Order: sequence, then C-alpha cells, then structure tokens
Amino acid sequence: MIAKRAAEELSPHSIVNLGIGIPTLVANYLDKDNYYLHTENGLLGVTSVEEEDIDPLLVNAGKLPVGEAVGASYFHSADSFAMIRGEHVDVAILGALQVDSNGLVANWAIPGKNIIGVGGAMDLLVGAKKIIITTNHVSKDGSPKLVDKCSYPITSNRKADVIITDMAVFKWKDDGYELTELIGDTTLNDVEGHTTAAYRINEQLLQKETK
Amino acid sequence: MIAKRAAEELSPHSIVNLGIGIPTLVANYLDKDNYYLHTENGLLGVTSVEEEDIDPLLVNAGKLPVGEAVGASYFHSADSFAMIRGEHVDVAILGALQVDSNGLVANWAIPGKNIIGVGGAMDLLVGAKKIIITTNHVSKDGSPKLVDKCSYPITSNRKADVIITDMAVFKWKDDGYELTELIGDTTLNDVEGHTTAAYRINEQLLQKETK
Amino acid sequence: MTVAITEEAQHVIENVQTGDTIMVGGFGLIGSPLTLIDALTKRDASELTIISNNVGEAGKGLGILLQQGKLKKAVGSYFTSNREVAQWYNEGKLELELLPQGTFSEAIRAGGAGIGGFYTKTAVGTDLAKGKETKEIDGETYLLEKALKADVALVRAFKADTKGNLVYYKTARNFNPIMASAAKYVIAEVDEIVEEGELSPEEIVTPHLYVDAVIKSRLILTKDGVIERE
Amino acid sequence: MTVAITEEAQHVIENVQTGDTIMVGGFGLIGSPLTLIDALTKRDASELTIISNNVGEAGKGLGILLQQGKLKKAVGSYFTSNREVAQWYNEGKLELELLPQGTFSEAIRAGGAGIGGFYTKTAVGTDLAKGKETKEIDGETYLLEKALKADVALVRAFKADTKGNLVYYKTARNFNPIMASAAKYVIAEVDEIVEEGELSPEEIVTPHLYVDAVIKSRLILTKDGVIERE
Repeated sequence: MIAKRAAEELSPHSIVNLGIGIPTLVANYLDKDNYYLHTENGLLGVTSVEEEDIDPLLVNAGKLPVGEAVGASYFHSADSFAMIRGEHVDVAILGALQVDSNGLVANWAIPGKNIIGVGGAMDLLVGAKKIIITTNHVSKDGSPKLVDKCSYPITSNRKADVIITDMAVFKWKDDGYELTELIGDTTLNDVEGHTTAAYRINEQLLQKETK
Repeated sequence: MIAKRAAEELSPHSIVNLGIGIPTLVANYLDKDNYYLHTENGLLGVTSVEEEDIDPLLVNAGKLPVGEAVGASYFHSADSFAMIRGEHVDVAILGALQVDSNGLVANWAIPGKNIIGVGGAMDLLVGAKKIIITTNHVSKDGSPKLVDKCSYPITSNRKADVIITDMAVFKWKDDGYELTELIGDTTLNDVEGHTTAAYRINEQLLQKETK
Repeated sequence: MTVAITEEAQHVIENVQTGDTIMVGGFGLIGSPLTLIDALTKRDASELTIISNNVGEAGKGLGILLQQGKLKKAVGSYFTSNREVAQWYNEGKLELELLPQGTFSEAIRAGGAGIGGFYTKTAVGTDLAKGKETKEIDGETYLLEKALKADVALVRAFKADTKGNLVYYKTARNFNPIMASAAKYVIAEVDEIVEEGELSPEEIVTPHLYVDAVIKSRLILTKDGVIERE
Repeated sequence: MTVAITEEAQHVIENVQTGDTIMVGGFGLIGSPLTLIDALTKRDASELTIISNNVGEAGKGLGILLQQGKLKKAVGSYFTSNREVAQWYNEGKLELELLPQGTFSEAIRAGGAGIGGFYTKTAVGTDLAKGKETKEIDGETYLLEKALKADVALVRAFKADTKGNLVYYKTARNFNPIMASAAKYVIAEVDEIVEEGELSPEEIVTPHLYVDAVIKSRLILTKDGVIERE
C-alpha cells in the first residue's frame, strides 16, 4: 500500500533508485517502459525476473535477483555512485528508522548497537534530486518514527522531500512538513496520536476532514 | 639518432608514452610486439599506420594519424590521465626546452611569450615511473639547454631520470646527473663546452676517454 | 526524462543562453561536435564561458565564436592551436584559465560525480599552481583543484540508441563522456541512431540518464577535412 | 610488463605477504574472486588489512580469513553481512574503517588515479564525519576523504585476453575495475582466457597495463551456490 502510493509520486521517465525493503516493492507498481530503475551496485535498467531466468550474477543492491531492461547499461561502483552523488538520479525511495521535524532522516544505525554497516544510504540521501521516505508510521513497539528530533544517528543533513507511511503522506514545504493526505480510514486524530514530529495540516485536507 | 638511443633505454614490455617531436620518432625503433604505447588522448596500443589505412579519428597526442595494435583499448581522457597520474605508465619520453642541475625540466612555456598551452606535459612528468628527456644538446641559437637552473618555467618539481641528447647521455644518480655515454664522435670537451648544468663523469667513461 | 531526438541542431542549441558555461568535447577537430558548434555560431547567445581543451583553430570550430566576440572566458589545457586566442587575451577581451590536461579532465569528471574538489600532484611547484591551495597528504604535497560544471555540454559520440545511451569511436572519445556527465543539459551529436537494445549493455559508455538530446551529425571530419554529410 | 597466466592460484597468491593491504572485489559473493580468496585462506600470511565492501559472511569467503585470525583491519561499507565481524571488533581483535559505499568506491578510484584525496558531501554532519576535515566550496560543506591503495588486488572478471585486458559480466563488475587500478600487484580471476585481439578495443573495461596475473576461476557462483568448476 505504501509502495503503491510511492509509485504514484513518480513522474514518468524518472531515473529512480529503490532502497531495500518497502522501496523495492515500488517496482511492482511501475510501468516498466516509463521508468528507469538504477541500482547502486552497477545497473541502470533494473526489471523483475522470472524464476527460470534468474542469473546469480545479476542482482540489485539488496542482492536479490533482477532482470535487465531493454536499453540497460552496466557500470562499476565508482561510476554508479558518481551518478548518485552527481545528482543524476531523479528520485531515491528509501526506508527510515526515524524522520524528524527538521526533515532529517535516520536509517543506517541504532544507538547501542555496533555501527558496522552503512552501504549506499548516505550517498543516496545526499545525491538524489528528490527523496521519498517510505516507512510504517510507527515502529514494531508502537513508538512514533516521525519524531521531533532523531535519537538515532542521522544519515545526512539533507531533508527528505516526501514521507509516505501506512497512515499518511507528508511533504516538505518551506520550513516544515505538511500533512497532505490520509491513507485508508486513518483520521487526523490517528496521525496526531502516533506522531511526535511537528507538522502542519494541509488547508484543504483540514477543511475536508473537519467539516 | 637520439630517438634510436632512447629506444635502447626501454625494457621490453614497458608501457611507454611518447611526447611530441623527437620522442614520437622513438616508435620507429621499437619492436611493436614488445612495447605498449600509450597516448594520453585515449589509446593504449598505438602503432604506425600506412597512408591508405589512415582514419581521421584515430590519432596520437600530436594529432598525427596512428594505427591500433592487436589487444589495444580506448578510454576517455579522465581515465587516460588516471593511468598517467596513478603511475601506471612505466616510461614517458619527453622533449625539453631546458633541464637543470637539479633535474628539473622546463618544456611548456617560454618567458615573455603568452602562457596559453600546457597539454599533458605536467601530468606526464609527475606521473610516469621513469622520465627520459630527449633533446638536442643546444638550442637553435647555440645556447646550452642543460643549464644550472632553468630560466624557463619548470613543468614539475619531479626530476628527469635520463637525458639523451645528440651529444651525450646523462643519468640521475643520487644527487645529480652523471654523464654515462658520448654519442658519435663527441668528446668530453665538446660536452663541457656546451653544457652549463653540473654533472659528474662516469668513472669508466672518464678512464676510457682520458687514457 | 526522455531524450529528445531531432534533425534540427538549431532547435536544440536554443538551450544555450547568454552568460552560460558550455562544455565542448573534442581533441582538436577529433571528436568535436562540429554540427552543434556550427549551430552555436548561428545562435544569438554571447558572454559564453567555454570549457574545451582548445578554442578550435583560427576561424575554425570554436574559433568562429571567438571571432564573433561571443566568448567571455575559455577554460582548457591547450589554446596554442588557435593563435587568435593569445591576441584576444592580450587585448583584455578574453579571460583564460589554463589547466594541465589531466587536471582539466579530472575536474570535469569531478563536476559530474558530485566531487567538490580533489588533490593532485600535477603542477605542484609550477606557475600553474600560483594562488592555489596545497596540502600535505601522507608526506607528499598536493594541489587543490576545483570541479568544473556547465550549463550545457555539446558532445560528439558515434552511436546513440533511442533511449539516449551513447558509444564512442576510437580516439574521438576523448573528453566527450566526462563532459556528458557534468552539464545540466547534454546534447549529443552522433553518426547513427539505433533502436534501444541494439547497443550491448556492457559496452555503453554514457548511460542515457546523462543525455537530454541527440542529433544526427551533419558536418563530419574525414581524411579530406570537414565535409557536409550527403 | 607481461601478464602471468597460470592455472595455479596458490602460486600467484604468494605475492601476498604478512602485513599487506589487500583489495578484494565483489558485492557479497557476486563478482567475488572466490578461487583467489580460497587460495588466500591457505596462504601463510597474516596481519592483513582487507579493503572490500564486506568481509564475506560468517565462515564464508573472506569470513574464513577472519576466523583464521589473519585480519588486522577491514575497510568497507557494509560489514553487517557477517555477524562475526562485530564480535571480533568488540573483542578488540579487528580494526574497522566504515565508509559510505560511494566514498569507499571513489577513494579506491582516487588511489588508482593518483588523486591524494577528494571532497564529497556524503556523510557531512553524520557520525561517519567525526574527526574528518571539512571545507566550504562554493557555499557548500564538503568532507575530505583520502585515497585508498593496496599492495595486492584480487579481482573477478569475466574474460581476459592473453595481454591481460579484462571485461566483466553484468553486476559482477561492481568494485573490480577500480580495485584493479589501485594496487601494486593485480591478480584477476576469470571464466575464460581468449587470444589477444578477441576483445573489442572499445569494450575493454580494464586495460592490460593494470593487470599482473590472470588465473582461471575454479570456484564459481551458480544459482545453487558456490560450486567447483568441472
């Protein structure tokens, strides 16, 4: 559901990089002729693959088997991250542990645990032209993931442009997030009760929900 | 003659970059199966080309038509200079306006004239593992080109390893150049009369010439 | 975004505005986007900064733009090939930034790769290091060089597919692939446009995400000089 | 120099000495030089610094070297794939240097390209920027990252020709070409060795000047895991 909503956020013919987890599912909702998927391990033109066509040497950044689109190209890791850091990727859709009132994202390390892996998270967050965060609205223990200030280590000092959760959609506008959309039966009260991050409510949405 | 002597200085299977002018002629004295010529405009595996096979889009750094060796490869300019600066080219054979007692080379600009071109000279001088300078011993007006201190702008603070002129061969040893060889009928006196750079005379050569 | 494929060089060159910084590929005329340069000479845009290894030759290629008085500044490594460059420079009508060719190439790659600057040993201790920062790294002295970027890049490739992927031809490759990565709007001039899927994914040098427009080359370099394609 | 072509991984791996820094290609097992890693586990060389995206998995690939106590330090971007890495690190038996994957890749390219260091925006303001220099360039903050180099690189390619030129296969390319450029001694493990001239000059990814030795791969990754080639 989150993935489907994220797919709607994309303009046709965008170059899109999908993170591991929910973001990977976004591919299922994209018309493959209209989107170009980039994976940082070295391929522009990622498609899905049928079981019988799996090639163990053709994978995405999550090491899952993928296929090769018509017009695809391969490149080495330094060239791949040159594309990312050089702002040639239009959109990165990433997961998050926390996003805060200032738009900062934490998605690579948990305090108290060993900090031993970061992968491409920091490069994608700093380099993609637009950042869409897809995440469950609350963590498994029920605590908000949209918080006032990240308690987990941040991934970049660059702001996320859009947050899509199972409850709502938020977009960064001027100096903060605006709640622009409720997902399914979610109410404004539900969102308020599960969010500690500051946000405004979109004028039209507010009118519609409170009339 | 200078070019022929320079060719003898190369170990088989070296990766060699040839500068414009006398250095380019060195190619005529190399067994093409044993040497790999690199040109900074993007080709490893330069060979000579017959008039009828000239391809206007296949040239060396002097924009002269060349051929393509078996096992050659093409690359863009940044990759080409990565090879040079990264010390993957074994030998660069370059021309010079001046070389001085400290081994410094001036080969890109003349004082009083406009400084508007440098090309790959500085990169080659700093990056090649071994630098061989090929030059006439004196300039057209008869003044020495091997001088105590370059009056022309230097190309790098890196020393040239070998100097081959139409009169003699000098090799950098410890803290200065050693005259190791006289070319043709040249005498020690001839060299002395046309050189203002400091140099030692090789022990054996001295004995041979003064006995 | 989709790549624009057109026969009309004059149309795509409209993307060049007065005051823009333009990268132009080619090592002399080899791998030079001759059709696009020709279109640029007919475009009413001036005060241009040109990032190109040379400024063509006297009255040829980019040399025409110089004669037209459209250039404010040139950034490159070897302006010697056009004797008029020195003349304009001495008369104070053209700014020049001279870089060693390796630094020039690397700065363009850096511009495309989101690298702000880099440290090279090239030019340390020379006149071209004047006014530039140095730094000791692991006991060696390096020079800081900044990235180069452009508004528009004009590049010459061999073939494009309909997605905009590019491959190059022999030493006509030179500065073209890095310039294609370092500008906001990239126009490639090619000999042939093939269907997507016809270029092998392993041999594509410039992936299509870098390319905004593709035109078929009209002016081409042959053994007998530059000719118009029939 | 000529490239050494051999069937004997154990012979070429003798170039690895105690205390060496070794680059090892691969993204997980994909594009990993499995035969050379296997040979390294049988080589009597320890106190190694490994520059590789991951340290294999627990007891697999480079993970075996960890278990053998041969590793002093690991430099990479994602050690999470081997849970034993954290264990050794916490016990003070293994040093770790964690870099963002883009910084890691770029640092290796820089090492091969004679670049001492470079400025990236990646990781600015994060825990991975601690202790690192920053610099303002054109109004933006960048982080200084130093080049990575190695004594020996173990890379996985698809085909080599008898000169040592290399081409790669799909996403098994990953870190291999850049690592092949950044070490004093480079050993490539390949599926096939062809005659010189059989690889197109336009499609060679790693020119032979980077490669010192080539061996035929014995351990290969298939759909069913790693198997020994018949």
